[in-house]
Amino acid sequence: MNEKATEEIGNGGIRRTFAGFGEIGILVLLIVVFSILNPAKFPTVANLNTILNTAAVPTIIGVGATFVVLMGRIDLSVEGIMGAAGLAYVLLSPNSRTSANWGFGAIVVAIALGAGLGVATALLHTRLKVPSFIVSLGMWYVGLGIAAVLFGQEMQPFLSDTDTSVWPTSAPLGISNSYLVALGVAALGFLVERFTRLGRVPYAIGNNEAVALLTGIPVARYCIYAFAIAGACSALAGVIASMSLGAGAANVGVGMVFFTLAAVVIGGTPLSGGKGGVLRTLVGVLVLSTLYNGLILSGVAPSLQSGVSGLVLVTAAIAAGWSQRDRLRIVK
Amino acid sequence: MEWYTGPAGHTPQIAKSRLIRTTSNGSTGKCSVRNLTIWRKLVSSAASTVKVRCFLTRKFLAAASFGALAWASAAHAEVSQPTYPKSNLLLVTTVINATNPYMASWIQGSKDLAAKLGVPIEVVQSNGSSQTELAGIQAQAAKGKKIVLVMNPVAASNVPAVVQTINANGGYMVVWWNMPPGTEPKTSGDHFVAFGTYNGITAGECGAEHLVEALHGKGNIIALPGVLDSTVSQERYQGLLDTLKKNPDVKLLDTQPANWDQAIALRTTQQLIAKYGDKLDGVWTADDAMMLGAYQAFKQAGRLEKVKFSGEGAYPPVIDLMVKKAGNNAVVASAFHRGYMAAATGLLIAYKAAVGEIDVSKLTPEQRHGQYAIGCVTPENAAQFQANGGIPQGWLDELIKNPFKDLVGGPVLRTAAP
Amino acid sequence: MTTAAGQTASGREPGANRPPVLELNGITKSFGPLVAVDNLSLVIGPNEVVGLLGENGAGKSTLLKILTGVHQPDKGSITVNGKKVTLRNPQEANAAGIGIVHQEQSLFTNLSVAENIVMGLSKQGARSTRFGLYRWGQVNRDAAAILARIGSRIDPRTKMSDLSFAHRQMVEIGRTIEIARETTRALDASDADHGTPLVILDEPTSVLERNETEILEREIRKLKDVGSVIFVSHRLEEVLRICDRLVVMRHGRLVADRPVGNITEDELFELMIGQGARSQAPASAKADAPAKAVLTVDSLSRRHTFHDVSFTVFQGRVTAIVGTVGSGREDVCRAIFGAEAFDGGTITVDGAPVRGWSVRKAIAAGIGYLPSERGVESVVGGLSAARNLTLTYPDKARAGALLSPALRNRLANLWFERLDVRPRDIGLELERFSGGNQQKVALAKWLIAGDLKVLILDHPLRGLDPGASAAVNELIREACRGGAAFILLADTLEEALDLGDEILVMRDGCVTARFDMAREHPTSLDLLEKMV
Amino acid sequence: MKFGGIRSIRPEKLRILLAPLAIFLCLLVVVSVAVPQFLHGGGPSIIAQQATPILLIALAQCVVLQVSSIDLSNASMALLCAILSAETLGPLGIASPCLCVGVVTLIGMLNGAVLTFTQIPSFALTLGTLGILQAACLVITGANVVYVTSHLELVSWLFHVQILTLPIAFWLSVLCAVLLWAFIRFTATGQGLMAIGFNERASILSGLPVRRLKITAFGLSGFLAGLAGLSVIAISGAASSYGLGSDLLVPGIAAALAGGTAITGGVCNPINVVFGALFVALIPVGSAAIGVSTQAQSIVYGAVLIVAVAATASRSRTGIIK
Repeated sequence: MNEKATEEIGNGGIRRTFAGFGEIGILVLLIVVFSILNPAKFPTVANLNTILNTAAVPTIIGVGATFVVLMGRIDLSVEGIMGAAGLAYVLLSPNSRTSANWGFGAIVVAIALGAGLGVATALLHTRLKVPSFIVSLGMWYVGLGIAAVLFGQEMQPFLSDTDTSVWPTSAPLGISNSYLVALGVAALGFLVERFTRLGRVPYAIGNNEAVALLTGIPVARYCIYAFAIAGACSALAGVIASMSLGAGAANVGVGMVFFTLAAVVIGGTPLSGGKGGVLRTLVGVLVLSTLYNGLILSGVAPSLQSGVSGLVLVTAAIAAGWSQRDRLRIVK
Repeated sequence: MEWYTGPAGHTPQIAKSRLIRTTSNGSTGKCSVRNLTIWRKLVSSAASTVKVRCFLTRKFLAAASFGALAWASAAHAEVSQPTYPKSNLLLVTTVINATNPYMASWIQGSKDLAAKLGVPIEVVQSNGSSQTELAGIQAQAAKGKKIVLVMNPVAASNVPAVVQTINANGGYMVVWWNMPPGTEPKTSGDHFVAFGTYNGITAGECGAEHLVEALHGKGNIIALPGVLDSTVSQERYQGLLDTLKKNPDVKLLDTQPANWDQAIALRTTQQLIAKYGDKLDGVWTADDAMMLGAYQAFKQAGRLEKVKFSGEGAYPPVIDLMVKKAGNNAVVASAFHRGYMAAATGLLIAYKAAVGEIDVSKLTPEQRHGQYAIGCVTPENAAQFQANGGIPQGWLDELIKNPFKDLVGGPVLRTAAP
Repeated sequence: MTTAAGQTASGREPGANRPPVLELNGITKSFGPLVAVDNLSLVIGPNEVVGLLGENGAGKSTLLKILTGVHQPDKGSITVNGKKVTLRNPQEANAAGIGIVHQEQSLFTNLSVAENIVMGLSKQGARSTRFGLYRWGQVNRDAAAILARIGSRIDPRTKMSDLSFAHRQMVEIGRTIEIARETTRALDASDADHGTPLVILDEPTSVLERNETEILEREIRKLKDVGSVIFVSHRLEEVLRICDRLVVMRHGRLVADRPVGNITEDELFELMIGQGARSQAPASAKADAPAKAVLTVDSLSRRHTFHDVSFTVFQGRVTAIVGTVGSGREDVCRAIFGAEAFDGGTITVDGAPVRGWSVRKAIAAGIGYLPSERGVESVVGGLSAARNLTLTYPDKARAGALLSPALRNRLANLWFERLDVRPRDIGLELERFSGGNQQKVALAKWLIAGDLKVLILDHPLRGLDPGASAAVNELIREACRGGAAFILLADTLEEALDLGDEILVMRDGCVTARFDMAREHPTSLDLLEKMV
Repeated sequence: MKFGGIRSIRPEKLRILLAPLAIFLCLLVVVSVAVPQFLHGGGPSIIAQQATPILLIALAQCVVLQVSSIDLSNASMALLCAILSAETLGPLGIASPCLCVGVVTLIGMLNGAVLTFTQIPSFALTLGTLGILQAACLVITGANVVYVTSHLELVSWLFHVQILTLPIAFWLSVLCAVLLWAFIRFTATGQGLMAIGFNERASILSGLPVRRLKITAFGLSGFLAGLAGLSVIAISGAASSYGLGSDLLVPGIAAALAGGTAITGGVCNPINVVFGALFVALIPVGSAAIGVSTQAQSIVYGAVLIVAVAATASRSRTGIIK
C-alpha cells in the first residue's frame, strides 16, 4: 500500500447502496413460496394492494425509526405517540363527539404533538443522560396516558365524514393512498438521508460517537432532530391509522413498535447504528407485511403465526449478518 | 392495553366432559328475541311479565321473585355477617382500562349508584395488568375504611388474592365475568358475596342466529373471536358453533382472533377480504369493538351492502348503525348487556351485605353464583335502546329495591371451544 | 527556521506587530484532588511551530482539551488572535481558529473520504451545497483538491474503511488543515488584523512509520506558512528537527520554554522526568549460545493479507518484525495468537504443530499478546486495575472456588510497586489511569503468568513517554532473562535495532529480509529500503 | 472494585450504590404519608408478593444486560415454565418444577448459543424467540387456561408461609439476588461477565471464554425466568398465554434499570435490583394513593420510570449514552 506519487489510491468507493440486500432475496422467497401455496389468491393485484395497505403505517413509522436507529438509539414510544396523535386528530376533525373541524389543521396539530413528544424524549435522553431505551419506554406510557385523557369517560369518537375514513385504502392511482403517502415519506426520508447534513451526521454518530464529539458534531442536537422526525412520523402514522379506523382509539398503534423495529433490523439497519438506511427499512416492512398476509392466506393456525414471524425474523437477521461473522466481531 | 369486554378467563373442570346446557341456554334464537321484548317490559314494570312462554324468562321471573324474597326477609332480620354504618364504607370498582366503551359504562354505573347511595367511590384502573389491579385494590383497602368492591378481574387467577385482601379488610366484594374454579363465593366465606356473569353462549347465539336468518340459512361467514384464551370469547364462539351445527348450509370459512381490538380487527379483516374476496356473506364477532373494525374494512372495500355483521355488547355506535339501517341493514344483531348494569348490580349486592340489608348466609346458590339477563338488539328493536345508552328509565331505582332482579339462573356450563 | 515566517503564503510581513496567535494566562484545571494543569501561562506567536513535551500525566492532554473546548479551565484566560475567548465546545474552538489532529484517528470508517472532510468543517462551504442539499460532485472535487495540497492522491469517494492506516492519517491531516484554512478565510473576511489559525498535532507521528513521518514533516513546514502549530510528540529527535521552540510540562506546570537552538535530547529528557539522564538501552542478552526454539512459524499464509511467512522464536530472544502499516505484520501476530484465522502453513509450539487454533488455545500454550490499540483491545477500562491484572489468569487470585480479593490485592500491590504504576490505587477503574500506566498494567497482566513462553508486543511503547518506555523496556529484558521469547512490532526502527535479536522486514505481506543481530549490524536505512 | 481502598470511593460511586434504595424509600414514604394504614394494612406483604416475579425476571434481565445484551424473551420463558408446571405438577409432583425450570434454562442457553455462533444482535434474536415462545405457549395450552389439578401445595406454600410479614417466596428471591451478587463479584465466571460487558474485544484478547460466558449468562437468565414462572404458579395456581405473568417483560426491564443496571453493560448490582423491583411494584399503589385520575395514571407511570432511572443509572465516563 505504498503511495506512488502518480496512481490513484482507493477503490473510488463504489457506493454499495444495494450491495448485500439479502432482505430482497427473502422478500422474493416469501412471494414465491406464498404464490405456490395459494396461486389463486396471493399473486393478485387486489392482494398486492392489501399488502401495501398493511405496509403503509409501519413504513411511515419505519422511516423515522431508521434515523433514530442509525444513531444507535432506539425509540419505543411509537404506540403511545400514535394513540395520542390519532385521538388529537379525530377530536379536531368532524366527529361524533366534538364540534371541532380544523380540516388539515387537525393533521398539523397531531404531527406537531408527535414531534413535540419526540423532542421531549430526546431532551430527557440527552439532558438527564438516560438511555433512549428507557426514556422512550416511559414516553410510550405517557403517550397512552395522553390518549386516555383525550378519550375521557365519554363514548368513543367516530369520524363523521365517511370519505375520510375510506380515503387511506381507496386507490384512485392503482396503489392505495396510504401507501402513496408512505412512499412519499420514504422518498423524502431518502433525500434527507443522502443529501443533507441532517441525514449524514447520524451515520457518523452511529459509526463512532466519541469521534463525533471530538470532531465537534453537536450530537445532542442531532438526537433531538432524529427523535423529532421519528415522533412526527409516528404521529402521521397514527393519523392515517385513525382515519382508516374511522374512529379514535388510544391503542390504534397496538403491536406497531416491535413490528417496525423488526422491519428495520430485517431491512439491514443494525441496532448498533451507522449502517443501513430508509430504503432498506422500506424492504424490511414489505417482508413482514407479506409474511403477515401470506400466513393468513395460507391458513396457518393463529396460534402459530407469532412463532413463524419470530423464525423469519431470526433467519433474516442471521442471513443479513452471516457474511460479517468473525472471531473478533462484537455484536451487542 | 387490550380492549376487553371480558378478560382472559378460565375453563371449569366440567369443560373436560361433554357439553352440559343449563336450562337458561336452552333458549332458541326466536325465544331470545322474544324474551328481549318481555325483558324490556319487565324492566319497566317488574310485575307485568306473567304470560311469558319463554322458559328463560319464566326462570328469569322466578329468579327475580325469590331474589326479592331473599332480600325482603333479610331486610329487617338480624344478619349473620358483620355489618357497618354507611359512613364507614368505601365503594371500589375496578376496570381494565379507561378507553373502552364497556369500561366507560361500567364506571358510569358505579358512580350513579354511589351517588344514589351517598357513599364515596374510587375507580381502580389496571391497564390490563394483574399486578396493577391487585395493587390498586390494596391501596384503597389500606385507606382504612371497609371496602365494598365490584371487580372485573384482568385474569381469573387474580380473584383469590383479592378475596384474601377483602377478608383481611372486613369489607365485601362481588366479582363479574371471571373466577377460577374452586373459588366459589359459598366456599370463600361471607365477604365474597357473589359471582355474576352473562351467558356467553346465549350472547354468541344472539349474533349467530340473526346472522343465519339474514343470510336465509345459506352462505359463507368468518368469525373474529377475542383473545384466544378468554373464557368469555370461547363461550360466545361456542354459541356460534352450536348455531352453525343447526344450520349446516352456513359455512364458517375462517376464524382469526382479533384480541377484542378494533384496530387489529380492521387489519385482520382486510387480510381475510383479500383471501376470500366476494365469497364472504357475513361476519360474526365476539364483541362490537371488533365488529366496528370489521365493518370499517368492508366499508373500505365497498362491499358493505353485500355483507351482514353481528356483534356483542350493543355499543351505542352499533345501535345507531342498526337504527340507521346503515349499509342495507349490514348490522343484524348484537347481544345487549351493560357494564353500567353489571357494575351497579354487583356494587349494590356487596353494599347491602355490608350494611346488613342482605344476610349472606341466606342467599340462594343462584344468587351467590348466577347469570344475569341479556337482551338481543336487532334493527327492529334497536330504537328502544338508543336513549340513555339503553338503560331504561328508573332501572337503578328498581335495582335498589331488588339487587337480584335481573338474575336468570345458575352457573354457565360449557365445553371448551374446539 | 525562524525565517520560515518570512515566506507566508498570504504575503504578510513577518511578525508585523500582529498579536500572538494564542495567549494563555494562569490556566488552572483540576479534577477532584488532582491538579492536571497548574497556573500555566504560554504565548504562541504567528507562524511558529512550538513543540509541547512532557511525561504521560504531565497535563499535556488536559491542556489540549482546554484549547479545543472539551474542558473548561477553572481559572485563567485564553486569548486567541488578540481576542479573549471562552471555548465551551469543539465547535467554538474551531470558530476561534483552533484545529486539532487527535492522537487516535477521528474518522468515520463508514463514510467516504470526502464526507469525512465535510463532517469536520463547522460550516460546509457554500459551494458544497445547493438548497441545503449536498452537491456530491462538488464536494468530491473540493476534497480531492484539499488532499492534493498535501501531495496525496486518494480518491475522495473511497470508503474510509477501505483505506490503509497511513492514508487515513493523511485524510485526517488534510481535514485539519482545511479546518485551519476555512478558519483563516473566515477571519480574513471578518477580522481587520488578519488572525492566524492554530493547528494542534497531538502525537500525529506516534502511529506513523518513518517514511510516513517524513511526509508529515513536509506538511508541517507548509502549515507554518498559513498558521501556527503546536506539535506534541514523544520522539525527541523529531521534535528537535521540526520545531522552532520547545515548551516542557511536568506535574501540570510549565518547566521550560526554549528555542530549539540551545537544547539537547538529554536536557529535554531530564526536564521531562526531572531525574538523571536517560538509561541508554544496552543491547539485550544477545547470547550466542543456541537457545531452545519455543515457537516455529512455517510458511504461514492468509489470502490477501500475508504469504509464506516463516520464522522461529527462541527462548530468551526478541524477534522484531518491521514494516510499514499494511505490511501484514500485525496480521501475522494475530494469527499466531489465534485471533485471526490463517489458511496456509503451520504454527509449531514446543515441537507440536497446533490445530483448531484459537486465542484460548494459544494462551493455554503459553503465548501472550499485547495489542497496540490499548483502549479498544487491551484493557477493560471499566474494571479495577487489580481485576484487569488478574483477568487472564484468575487462578493467580483464586482461593478454592472463589476469587480472593485479598490475594488479588496483594498481587496487584506487588506489581504496582515493581512497575511504579501511578496512582497507587489498585481499586481504581483502569480507564482512569494515564496511557503509560494502563500499558504497564496491560503488560503485567501477561507477566504474572510467570511461565509465559512467547509474548507478542504490538507497539508496546506507542504513546508512552520516555520514562515509561524505559520502564517497559526494562520489563521486557527482565522477562527475556526469565526465559520468555518475544515477538516485537516496534514503534521505531531504532527500537527494533535496540531490542531485537533477530529482525524480520516485511513488505506487502511477505518477508523481504531477515537479520541475525548476533552477526549482522544493519542500520535503520538498511531496514528502510527493504520496507518500501 | 469494592476493595479498592478508601481513595476509590467517590460520590458518583456512592450514588450508584445508594440511589435505588433511596428512590424506593422516597416512594414508600410518599405512600405511607398519603395512606398511613398502608404499612400495617398488609400492604408490604402484597407489594412483596407482586415484587417477587418482577424481581426474578429483573435479575434474569440484569445478568444478560451485564454482558451488554438484552433478553426480550425471558418473560415469555417464565410464562412457558408456569404453563409447563401447571400441566405437569399433577402427574409428576415435585419432579415437575425442577423439570420445567430445567427446560427453560436450556432454552436460555440455546438463545446464548445461537447468539454467539451466528453473531446476530440479541435484541433481534430474543424478539424472535419471544414470538416462538408465545406460539409454544398457545399450542401447549390449546389457547386455554391451565389449572394445577393437584400437588399445588408443593409450590403454594411459598406465598402462604410468611417471615416478618413477607411471603417466604420474596425472601427466597432476595436470596437469589444475594447469591447472584456473590457469583458476579467472587467467581472468575462472574468477573468474566463483567469484563465482557465493559469491553468484549479486550475480553476475547485476554483469553476469556466469551462464548461460554455468554451462553452462561443467557442460561442463568432462563433459569431465573423459570423461577419467576414457578412463583406465578404459586400465586395463581393457574397459567395461560395471556394471564398473570404475561406482562412481566417491561416491569422486569424497568426494575433492572431502576436497580442501577447499566443497559450499556458491565454494571449490575443484583442487590440493588431488589429495590428496583420493589419500587416498580410500588408505583401503581403510589399513583393510586396520591389520587391520580384513572386516565392520567399511565402518564405518571411513564414519568416516574424515567425519573427513577435518571436517578439510579450509572453513566459511563465517556459520557456517551445511547
